[in-house]
Amino acid sequence: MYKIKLQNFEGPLDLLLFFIKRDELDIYDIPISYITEEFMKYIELMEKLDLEVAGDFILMAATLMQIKAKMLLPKERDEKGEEIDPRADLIAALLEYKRYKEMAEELSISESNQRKLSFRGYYSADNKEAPEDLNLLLKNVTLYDLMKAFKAALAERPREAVHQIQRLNVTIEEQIEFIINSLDKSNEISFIQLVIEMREKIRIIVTFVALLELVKMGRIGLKESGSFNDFIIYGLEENG
Amino acid sequence: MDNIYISVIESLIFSSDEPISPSEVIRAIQEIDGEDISITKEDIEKTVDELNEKYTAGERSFQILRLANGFTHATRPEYAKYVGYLSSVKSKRRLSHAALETLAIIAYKQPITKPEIEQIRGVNSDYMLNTLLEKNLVTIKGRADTVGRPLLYVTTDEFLKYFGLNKIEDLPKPREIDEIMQDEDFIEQKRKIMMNEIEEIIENETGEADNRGSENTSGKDEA
Amino acid sequence: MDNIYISVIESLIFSSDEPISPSEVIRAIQEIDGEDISITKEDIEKTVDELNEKYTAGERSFQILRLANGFTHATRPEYAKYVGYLSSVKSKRRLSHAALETLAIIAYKQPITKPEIEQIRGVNSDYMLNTLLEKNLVTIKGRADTVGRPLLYVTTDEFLKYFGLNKIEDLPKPREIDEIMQDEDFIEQKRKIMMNEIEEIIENETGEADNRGSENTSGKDEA
Repeated sequence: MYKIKLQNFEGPLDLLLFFIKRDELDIYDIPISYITEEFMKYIELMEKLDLEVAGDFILMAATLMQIKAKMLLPKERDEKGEEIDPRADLIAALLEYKRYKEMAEELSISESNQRKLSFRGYYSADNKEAPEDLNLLLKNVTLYDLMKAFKAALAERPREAVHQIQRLNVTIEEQIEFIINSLDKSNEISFIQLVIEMREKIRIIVTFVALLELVKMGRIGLKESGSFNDFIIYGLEENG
Repeated sequence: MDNIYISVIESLIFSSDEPISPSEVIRAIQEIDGEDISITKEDIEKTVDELNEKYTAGERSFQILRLANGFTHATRPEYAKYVGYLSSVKSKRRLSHAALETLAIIAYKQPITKPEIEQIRGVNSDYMLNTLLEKNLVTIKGRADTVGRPLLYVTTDEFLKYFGLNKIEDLPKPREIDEIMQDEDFIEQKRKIMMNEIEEIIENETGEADNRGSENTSGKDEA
Repeated sequence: MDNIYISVIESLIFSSDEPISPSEVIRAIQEIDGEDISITKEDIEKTVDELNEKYTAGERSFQILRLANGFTHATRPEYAKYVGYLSSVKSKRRLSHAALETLAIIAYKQPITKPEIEQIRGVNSDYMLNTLLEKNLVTIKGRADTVGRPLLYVTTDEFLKYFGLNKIEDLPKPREIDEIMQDEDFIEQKRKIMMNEIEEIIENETGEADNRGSENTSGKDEA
């Protein structure tokens, strides 16, 4: 048996390209019997060694033998009446594959070049002025302010007699969503504005609790408004 | 010391993962250019001063700081608000792992309630849900018919857009993920071992005792 | 734009741990100094050029690169061996040939499905896709409208950064089939591979712990 040095071929196309290059074959006029023979030797070797031959290789072996058989028959002709080379598809596949194999080399060169560069390694010493954070905001507005505003809101809401006791389907979660949606339209809203339309006390209370929840989560900030009895809620999203 | 090393020292400080000590700088230089390169800690100190002077003269926005454990570049304090803004934007933008996990659960299980999400994740998920709501990646769509009628969460159109999907059915199927994610490492390993064995056998058969012997075939050549 | 922003722009690029886009730079400035600050992408581009000129004049060991649709500071290649020594311990493996090949196909044909990749490579590519997904060099983006609606793969910003590209259009064009045809002996190809290997050998000798092992391109040539 003549010596072939086995490589880690990426697949059957890679193996075929290897034969073509090694034996200086014309890729456009592949001697199909010869290359099939080489290919089969490789596969037989693997089988002889009780090694599992990958399906991709078996498929290629079948394809090669099919082409080889077709080469012996009268050539088929296309619509224009021109002979169809049974190897055409294989050649096209080899060229296409080769094209990307070359690009892989280009990429490999870029990879080498890029590995010569280093990016900045240590960023922790950079001075960062924290953008207004929660603690900072709460300096301006105390819980007392919050309570005061809340009380005022209750006092100012349109008074309507509620005769019936009814169960209200209002949850903190819903009110969180309501607040967030209100903030979506305008990044700032005053508390009075937020609750002005609410008729039921319980809804305002739940909204208030939802506000506290959002403050706790750091999703909104509160700040003073012009009025003593109101305050401004604003979103802490990245661009408001 | 010749100041041919000024740029080398700068590049070492610039690219070091952590503040770099004078002795590490010296070691790197001597390792590359030879032990006989004479360079002292004082040389490094002086070079750093020189670099900082150049930075000041050239109005660079950064300088080299001396921290307890070495030298490092840092932007000057006067740019702190810009730097701070940038870092806060970035930290907010990155979908944290927890948020992503929550999002994945919602995407694949929608419509889903918070208790169900929390059962899967094993942790309270209020914050994550709110983050996702805020980013408009999920939204609330009605309520479940179960006790307490919890809210149902679904993904949004924004979610689809973000992930380049036309519709929610386009999400990669768990089966497809398995297919890609299967551990084929061992197959690859096996293939390499196999190739080596084949080669050995051939080489023995052809009776050629070349100097490669039992070494393997694969590009160790360059070592 | 007054060039009072030159230092601010420099500090933003310097402090960003990933390439920062011109629009991010503008937003940071406007967020801090007011929406009415008039500053365009062209201004940023010009400022970066100006900074790089200053770096060259001042013999800085680093420069600003245009990478992955943004700007980032990086050391000049001439300091590779020194900074390489520093990072040799954690030096990452190079990509295998199979990975590069798969990446090349995805990069040029994106968005592309797995069956299409496999058709070109002629082999099952699950493992490679998994590797590339894990390394964040490619990602999934939606599905093709073809039968079976297979997932579509695209390259990431990390891909651009890894290969030193600013945008995907910066990739060298693949040769036309005709050209490959005329180039029967693939001389050019061989030369490139060789150059690359020589560089690597040099790289290795200069102390980079390159444990790339079996996956390189060499060795395929010798029979």
